[in-house]
Parts: sequence; C-alpha cells; structure tokens
Amino acid sequence: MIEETKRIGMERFFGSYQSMFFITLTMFIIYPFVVSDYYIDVAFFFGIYALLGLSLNIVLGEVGLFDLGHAGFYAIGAYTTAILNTKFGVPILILLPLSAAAAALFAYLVCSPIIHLRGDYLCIVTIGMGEIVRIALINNPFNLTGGPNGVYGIDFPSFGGPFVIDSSIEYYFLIWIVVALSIYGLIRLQNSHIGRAWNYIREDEVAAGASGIDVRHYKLLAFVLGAALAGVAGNIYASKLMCVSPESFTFWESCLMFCIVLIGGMGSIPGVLIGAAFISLFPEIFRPFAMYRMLIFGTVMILMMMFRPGGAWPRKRGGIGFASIFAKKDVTDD
Amino acid sequence: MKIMKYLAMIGVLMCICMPWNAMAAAKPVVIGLQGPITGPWAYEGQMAKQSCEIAAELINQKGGILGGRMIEVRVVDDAGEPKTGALAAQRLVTQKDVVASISTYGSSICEPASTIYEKFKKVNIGYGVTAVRLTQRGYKYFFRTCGRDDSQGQFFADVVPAKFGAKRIAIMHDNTAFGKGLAEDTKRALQPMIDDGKLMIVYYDAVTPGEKDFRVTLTKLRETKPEVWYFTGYYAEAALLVSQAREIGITCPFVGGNAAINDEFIKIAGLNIAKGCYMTNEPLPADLPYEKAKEFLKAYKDKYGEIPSSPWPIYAADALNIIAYAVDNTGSTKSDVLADYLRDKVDGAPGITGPIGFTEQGDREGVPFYLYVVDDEGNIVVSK
Amino acid sequence: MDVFLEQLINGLTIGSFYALIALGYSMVYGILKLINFAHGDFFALGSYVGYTVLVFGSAVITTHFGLWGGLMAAMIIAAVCVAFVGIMVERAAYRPIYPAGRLPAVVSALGASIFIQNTIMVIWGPRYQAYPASLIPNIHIQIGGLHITMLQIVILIMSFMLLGILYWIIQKTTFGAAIRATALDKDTASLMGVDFNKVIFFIFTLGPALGAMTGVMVGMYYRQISFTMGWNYGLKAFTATIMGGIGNLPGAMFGGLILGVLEMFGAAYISAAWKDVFVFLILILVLIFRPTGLFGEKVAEKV
Amino acid sequence: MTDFNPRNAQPVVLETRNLSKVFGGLTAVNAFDAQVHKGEICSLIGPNGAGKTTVFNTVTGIYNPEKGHVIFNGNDITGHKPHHIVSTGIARTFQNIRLFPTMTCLENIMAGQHCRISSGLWSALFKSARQKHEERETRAVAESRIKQIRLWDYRHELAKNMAYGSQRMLEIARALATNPSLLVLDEPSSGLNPKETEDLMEFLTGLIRKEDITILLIEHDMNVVMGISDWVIVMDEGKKIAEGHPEQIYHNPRVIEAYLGSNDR
Repeated sequence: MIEETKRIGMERFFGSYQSMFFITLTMFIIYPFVVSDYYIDVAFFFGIYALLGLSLNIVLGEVGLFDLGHAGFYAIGAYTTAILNTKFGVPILILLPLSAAAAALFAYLVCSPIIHLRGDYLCIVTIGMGEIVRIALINNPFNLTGGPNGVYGIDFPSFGGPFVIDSSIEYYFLIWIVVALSIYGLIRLQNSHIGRAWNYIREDEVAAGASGIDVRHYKLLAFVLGAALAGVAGNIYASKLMCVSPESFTFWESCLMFCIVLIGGMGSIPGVLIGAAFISLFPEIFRPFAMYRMLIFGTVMILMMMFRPGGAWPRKRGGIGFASIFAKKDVTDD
Repeated sequence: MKIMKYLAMIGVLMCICMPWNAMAAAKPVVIGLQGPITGPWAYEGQMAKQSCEIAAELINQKGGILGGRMIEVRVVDDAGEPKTGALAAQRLVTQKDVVASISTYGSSICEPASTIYEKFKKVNIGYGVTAVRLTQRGYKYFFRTCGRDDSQGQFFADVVPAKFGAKRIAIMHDNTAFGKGLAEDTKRALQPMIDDGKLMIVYYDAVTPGEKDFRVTLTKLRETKPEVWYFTGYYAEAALLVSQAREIGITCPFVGGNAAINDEFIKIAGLNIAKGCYMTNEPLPADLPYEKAKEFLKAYKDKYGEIPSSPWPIYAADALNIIAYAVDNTGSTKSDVLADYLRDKVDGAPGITGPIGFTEQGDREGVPFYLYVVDDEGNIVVSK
Repeated sequence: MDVFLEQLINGLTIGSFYALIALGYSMVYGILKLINFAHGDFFALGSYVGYTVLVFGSAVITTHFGLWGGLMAAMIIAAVCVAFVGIMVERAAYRPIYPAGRLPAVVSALGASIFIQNTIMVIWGPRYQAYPASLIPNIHIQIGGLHITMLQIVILIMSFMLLGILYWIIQKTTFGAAIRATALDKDTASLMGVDFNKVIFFIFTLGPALGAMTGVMVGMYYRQISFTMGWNYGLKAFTATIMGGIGNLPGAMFGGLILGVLEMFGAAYISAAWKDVFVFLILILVLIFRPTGLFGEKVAEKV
Repeated sequence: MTDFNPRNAQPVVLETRNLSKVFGGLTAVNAFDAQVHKGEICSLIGPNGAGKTTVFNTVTGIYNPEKGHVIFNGNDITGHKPHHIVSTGIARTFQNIRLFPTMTCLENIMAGQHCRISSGLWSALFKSARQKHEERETRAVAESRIKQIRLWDYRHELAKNMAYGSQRMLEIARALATNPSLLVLDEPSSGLNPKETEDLMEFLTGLIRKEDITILLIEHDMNVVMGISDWVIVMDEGKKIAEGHPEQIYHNPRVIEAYLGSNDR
C-alpha cells in the first residue's frame, strides 16, 4: 500500500516542479533586458556568490568538512587570471580552465597533509590557509601580485576577434551559464557513487572507511573540485572588475560563503541559490540604511538560524530530491 | 505546495530590485559622491560626505549655478571594498540626472569604479586616491584633486635628509595601497643619493594595520640606529608607533606621511610624545591661506563643531567646487564638454586647497608640500 | 642578549592578552563547543565601556580613587555590563539554536558579532577613541638595556592572577567539576543533577566579563580602541584555544602565551609583514603532528 | 588437547601470527595466533576486556598492530587501510551500530558496493556507459540484499528511523553488499530479543550454505556460539587460552575458569 501512495505523490509533485522550473528560467532570461545596468551587475554578483556557494557546498554541504578558508581558492583563481593575463597576455577564456586547475592544484598540495584533521582543528587550519594566501598577496612575493594595490589592467574575455564580452548583460549571461553548468554537473555527482561516498563520509567517517570507501581520496576530491569552482568564480570576477586586490579575499568573504551554505541548506543546491541571493541582494536592497544595514544583516542571520536551522530549502532525504527533476526516470524508484 | 512557495520567493527577490529610479528632478544639478560610509574607513567617508554637503550649501547660498539651479549631492556608500566600489559607480552612472561624480577614497576601490565611469563617459574626480597608476591609463574622464605619492616621495628626499643631516634613514609602511605606494616612491626618490653614498636605508619593512603592539618591530628598528624615521601609514598606527617607540628609547625624529599626523594622533599619543613629530603634507586646512578655505572651514566648524581631521575630505569638497565651477562656466552638463574644459581651460581656478588645475592625464597641478611639525601647544604648524 | 630578553617580554605581554581572551573564549567554546565569534566583540565592547567610565568619571576618579582605583572601577563596570550583554546574546542568539547542532550556531555567532560590532559603531561612532592619557599611569623602569613600563608588569601580574583564579574555580571547586562534566557530556551531566542553566549562566557571565576586562586592559595599555578591533583579537583567541587543545582551559592560556611569543619571533627575526603567516604555519605544523593541539588529550576513536 | 573430530579440511582463509597490540601501558592483545578455515562459522569468545574487539579492529585495519602479521588468503594485509582490506574481501559490522543515519536504508546498503565501482570522476560527470552499468549493478545488489533481510518495504525510510533489530540486519546487509569472502561480525546478537536472535542464527547458517563465505563472530550469547559455530577460539587477557569444537570448549576447565573465575583463586 505504501508503494502506491508514494508513486502518485511523486507524479503530481514532479509535474508542478518542472513547470515552476521553466518559469524561473524564462524570468532569468528576460530579467537583464528590462532593468538598468546597476541591477544587472547586482544579479552578476549574485551569480558570483552562487558559484562560490556551490563550490563551498561540495566541501561543507556534501562532505561536512568545516572549511572557513575558501576565499583562498577564490583568490588563487582570480590572481592566476590577473597575473597570467597582464604579464603574459594569455587570453581570459583560456585562463578559465587554467585558473580552475591552479586553484585545484593548490588545494591538493595544501590539503593533502591536513586532510586527516577533524572538525574544529580542520576549521582553524583552513582559516590559517586563507589568511596565509591573503597576506602573501599583500606582501607581493617576487613582485608578482602587485602588493596591496593588486593587479590591474585585466582585459575582457573574447571568443577571438570582434566578439568580446564586456557589457553587463554579456557578463550576466556568462556567469549564469557557468552556474547552470556547475549545477548540472553537481547534480550528476550528487546522484553518482561519488556524491553518495561524500555523504557517507559526512554521516560517519569510520563506517564509510569500513564499507570500502577511501575516505582520504574523496575528501581530497571534494576540496579539489570545490577549489576548481572557486577558481572559475575568481577568473570571471577578475575579468569583470578588470583589477584584483587583496581586499576582496578577506576572512570575512569566507564567512559569507559559509553563511550562504548554512542559510541555504547544507548539500541542497536550490538552498545554496537562496543563500547566495540573501547574501548578495540583502546589502544592496538595504543600502539606504547605510549605518544600520549591517545591524539588520546580523539580526536576520540569527533569525534565519533560529527558524530554519536546516536551511531555507534543506536537502530532501528519503527519495524525493531536487535531483529528480533532471533525471529522466525517478532516481530512487525501481 | 511548499516548494512552489520557495521558488516564488526567488522571483519576488528579483522583482524587489526592479528599478524604482528616482524621478529625475528637473531643477537641481546632481553631483554624485561615492565614499566608504561604512567599513573600516567609515570615518573618512562620513567626513567627505559632510564636506561636500557644506561646499554645496555655500554655492547654493550664493545663488547656485547656471542662473539659479541648486546643487544636490547624492551620496552612495561603497564600504571601502572593490566589489561594492564597482557597484556604487554602476548605481551613480545609470542615474541619468547625475552630472558627474566624486569617486572615492582608496586607490584599489577607485580602480574598478573609474573604469565604469570611463565606459559610461561620466566625469569622475578622485579625492583620496594617490596611486600613481590611476592617471597612467589614458582615461579621458578621470581626474583627481589630491596629489600623487611620487611627488610627496620626492619632497621627502629633497627636504628631510638635508634638514636633519641624516645618513641612516628608516622607512616603515603599513601594507595598505596608499602606505606602501608612498614608501616605494620615497625609496625610488632616495635612490640617487643612496647610489652616491650620501645616505642609506637601514630599515624598510611593514606593520600590519589593525595591530596594537609594535614593540617587537620597534625594538628591531632601534637596533638599526636610524637618524630619521619615516612612517607612511595612517594616524591610528602612527600614534601607537611613536608612543611605543619613545617608551623603548628610540629618540630619532619621526616624520609621518600625509595621513599620519592630525589631532586624533595628538590625542592618542598624548602631547608630550606628539611634540616634535614632523609630517610631509599638502597644505593643512587649518593654515590654508586662501579666502575660500577660511569660508569653508568656518561653515564646517559652525555645523560640526570641529574642522575635518585629515586633508582628504577637503579634496572632496574641492572636487565638488571644480565640477560646479566647470558646469557654471561651460553652461552645460555634458560629460565631454566638462572633461575638455577641466583638462584644458582650468588652471588657477579658486579652490579651498589652493588654485586648481589639471595636467594632461588628469593629475592635480602644482600641489605644494610642506614639512609640518607639532609645536609645544599641540597645533600643527609649518616648520622652518 | 638583553635585546632578546626585551623582545621576549614584549612577546609575553602580547601573549598574556591573547591568553586572557583565549581563556574567556574557551570558557564558552570548551563547554558548548560553540565557536563564539562574538567573543572578540565582547572584548571591544568592554574597552568602549571602560573608555566611557574613564572619560565621564575622570573628575571623580582623580579626586577620590586615584589612578589605579579608577582603572579598577572601569574594569569592574565594563565586566558587569558586558556580562549582562553576554547573557542577552546567549538567550537571544544561541539558546534557540543548541538543538540544531554546531554549524548553525556558528552562523548565529557571526550574526551576533556583526550586530555588536555595528552597535558599538552606532553608539560610539566610527572614530578611533583614545583612552585619556592623563588617567593612565606611565612609569618607565629601565633595568640595563631593558625598557619596561609599570603597566606591562601590572598587566602580566593581573593576567596570571585571573588565570590562577579561574584555574582554581574550574579545577578545584565542585561547581568547576560540574562545568567540566557539562563540557564532556551535556546530557549525562544534567542527568547527574547538574543544572545546565546555572552552568550556562556562569559561563556566559564569566567568559564575556573576562573578555571585557581584557578590553579595558588593552585600552589602558595601547590607549587606542576601534570598533573593528574585536574581529582580529577574536580570531587570535580561537587560534590560541585550538593550539592549546580544545576544552582544556590551561591549554588555552598557554596557547595564548605561545601565540604571543611566536608572533614576536616572526616579527623580530623574519619580518613584520610575514608575522601572521609564520604563526599560522607553526599552528598547521603543530596540528599535523598533534591532531588535538599541544595539550589536548589524544582521544582514541572508540570503535 | 585431543580433538576427536578434526577441523574441516578446507584451506586457511584468515591467519593471525604472533599478533600483539598495546594501548599505552596495557597489552590488549598478546602474541595471538589463530586460523579461520574456509566455509566455517568461527566464534571468538572470552570475558569482557579479553581483547576480542581489538583483534577485530587490527584485522580490519582500524588499528595497526605493534607486532605480528595478519594473513588473508595468503597475502599479508597487516596495517593496510580499512577500505583496502574491504576490497580484498573482509567485511565487518560494529559492536555499536554505525549506520548512515540520515540516508535511506537502500543508500546505506549501496555503500557496500562502493569498493566494487571502478568508474571515476569523469565517467560520473559524463554518465559513461560503464558508470551507468555500475550504478544499475550497485542498485541491483543492494535491492537483492535488502530483500534478503526482508526490509524491502522500508527501502526509502531513513536508517535512523528503523527499529534496533532492523538496524542490526541493515549493517550486516551493508557488509554483505561488498561481496566479501570473510564476514566479520562484532556481537551481532547484542540487543536482540530471543526471536530476533533465532532469525539471526538461521540467517547466518543459511548464508554459509548458500554463499561461499566464511564468518568470524564475536559473541557473548552462548546458545548462539554453541548453536551455529563450527569452531570456537577462547581469549582471556589478550592471549588465546583454548580452541576447539563447541562441545569441547563447553567442558574445558580453563574456559570455565576464565569466565566464572575459579573458587581457589
């Protein structure tokens, strides 16, 4: 009997879900053509924070690793783009995968010796790593990072010749296409054995190890993938602002990413989008309150955790998940 | 359905940002001001806001410009951070009634902002941005009313070693865009004298802004036995450095950059320590001989009870004055007309910080530097 | 040689501030395992309250209590006010979120931290405030090449005194045992008759109060306070607690001292610009070889 | 110690030679030698603190032994990582249940199949044929295992919501999902009522008959040990004190003394 009720429930729900999805999609496409540049840029930075949220979500949401230094990977991506573009003239679009690889390599090298740490000890080490990156950028080693002034004069991404991305609308679509691709990839991972392995590790590391999962490998994989996505965000951010400086990659930026994942819902992709919306749109909407803006921001963060500790849109467990919208047949049905 | 509720929430969030552009008021000439109203430099931002409002009031009292049109200052907060700096510029640029804008404090925030103003062909004048590179990008619409790091560095090299007969120079900066830039330019200016052996730099290092305890660094400095010590950072760290330096027995004269010494510095360090400290600085508001300066300072003091404690807000007020001056004389609010007028026609225009003129790249012409000293009664005077 | 000694004393002074803040921090952290980002701002709030007491009460202080009395008064009033704020923050921001686990509590702590930081900015204004120099005794003592101020000595003594009292309360008294029991296992402890609310009340008064006293001491010693200083002192306290080992109060104390000395070595013998990098590298090395901190007991994973 | 009928003649599956493990000053396991033959149910019994679970954890790679070797199917797996040992064919359960609480029962069992999957990140991202096949394979194995423990109707239920007895069976099913050749169970019957213990014993003996698997058991419940084990090894204070068929062990004076303590001590 349980069998029947479950199937009917999903049909109705599945149907309404897809229509809701397409409404949002069309709104996203129309939006930049109806609003002024300022609101397009606000949506652009919403996209950047969505990408950063998704990247941290792999490490914090899926595997439950307490990472408060994610801005370090974001900075590595941005500075790799800035330095290689200004000093060696490498075109930005080629730098997209390159800065992802650079951040991923950095993550692999830095995290390998410390991946065995648990909980708060891992947290302080990630904070340390983030601060080391930021201070190194300020101190301008080998005259590469331009010190506190940062690197400037980064050019726009271009598909060769005339077609150059420089207007706000083009950037809007660039970031949101990248976000859409990342979501598609992440949902695939969530449904695959890799996603499950991550969740097993989050639930109980020892049991995961005893069930045959190479815990160290999957933790490192999560950090590497998270860093790669953050590197991509860094690349797009750098080319949009045309300059990068250490002020954009502070410990507070890592805290914001942490809040995006927590407020949205750990491991839930729609949740991360809502979290990113809150973190990026809230300061702009409450800009007129200038002095009191941050007071309200702090209060709302507390209230969110009070009423929605699981996040605005927590990940559904027990069969029905956001993932089901993409899978042709229902994921966990027979 | 719960899920639909959440999706609707995303939609609503997007609509909230739908444009409720301020209706373009026909009458007033609107000048944008972008500054760090919140964040670590909130104090600088708020002083700049107050200075611009006072400058606008003074002009409006005299009948405004373009035959009676009032000046309105529209302030946007950029929280002293590059991303919000770009967003603030975007916000001002898309409001059609904003004629020109005074853009911000802090070189690395002005960088992305000025690029956006350039793309939208909007005149923008920086007031607290001394990084040399800002005017080396060949931008048509970017100007600045404050001086540049290299001119202050050159002034230090010409005046200070000779005055104290110092052979061993110590330079310390605070790793901020402004502080490090000035330190590097000073070192470059001293290079010729170092090459022919007249003097040498015995100490060149940074302190971390926001720190409180510098005894360790200062003990290291003391061991290098400097004869003059130049600190290019802000007054908060400068006050701590000098008081702790005197406590551990560093007696060599202290020279600060143009953001190091103000009445806050004297209050924190205490008079007996601040006494005898020098500073390389553009003319301070207090002793600006110009008639416009006295009028401005009196109005500011009447309203806020004290004059601004650093030179940057004064440059913001001057930026507003020069925009109003250009709009009034050219009779138009079009950016191209204003940009050409400012670049070519303006030299010696009356300003609070002295005659205002701009070089080809948009730098402020002829910003004189003086060597100031804190005298026994605690006021900052030009030293002989 | 005495330069090294002087540098060591400098390091220990910074270390003693870190130790005190770390102790106040690990009162909350050790027991509730709550990363209390707001602790740095309790510290800043304390220094501002102390500032107000000294500025407005300066006439009274100089006539009746004299300098040291004035400072004591400032510290006590600051401690009481901030303790009260601590209780309110716990009731408003943390109590409803205990059942939800530790990660949501971190976000709430971040929210509380921003709230307090900006409240200070709204009340006292964004400017740097300066402790009135006239009220602060600065007597220099010179032994050989060594330059020490009386204040430095008083602060070192006071830090160790406070640490001693707290160590005694936690390790030796029955109430201290109750606190340590709650730290290890909240539920079992409450089954054994330990009133969780009393323990929370004690922690959230003593922790912030200790932070506030340190805030006044920092204000006295450096004479300059800003509303954003809480943030990086809070981070230093968290680092010191972890280096010492979680839940180990004496560990937090020594972690703070070691952190101060490490910073001294970094600034003196490498370069001030790379000081923090040096400290974090050492911390990471410590954690690689001793995954539960210097003094944290090695908890074997019970399978 | 004469044993009247020889142990079954199957080859040795698992052997520990001179195994010893020390915690601080305490020698939990002291030069422990044991063999487990193919296709038998071998029980490891002894009073609390005899070092049974420590031997288990050393065999399954959770602890590294100070001395001695663990040989499995002829190759030395001493000190290997737990996940490596699982892939060579030893699967285990825990004394206190360690499931994945907020995941469904089906997902819990699918964890066992993980070490059999060879497709990597890219095939997962681009849904290669091999990856799809392995996913179906994993699902099929998990579904057969969940039917085997008769929890099919609860496959979408969260593990933490299941009854204690079902959670025990879930953990065994997860271990079986790794297609092990040696199943290592740590007090599987603890916390079960007599009916459930009965089902468990029947399940284990059925397993031995149907699948080519060997079972090593830690157990306190004597009628389980006597009921289903082919061979019993007795430990006390880290050392092996006796070994033999259940009946022999039942009457062995040293075993009784170890358990009940002798009256003259």
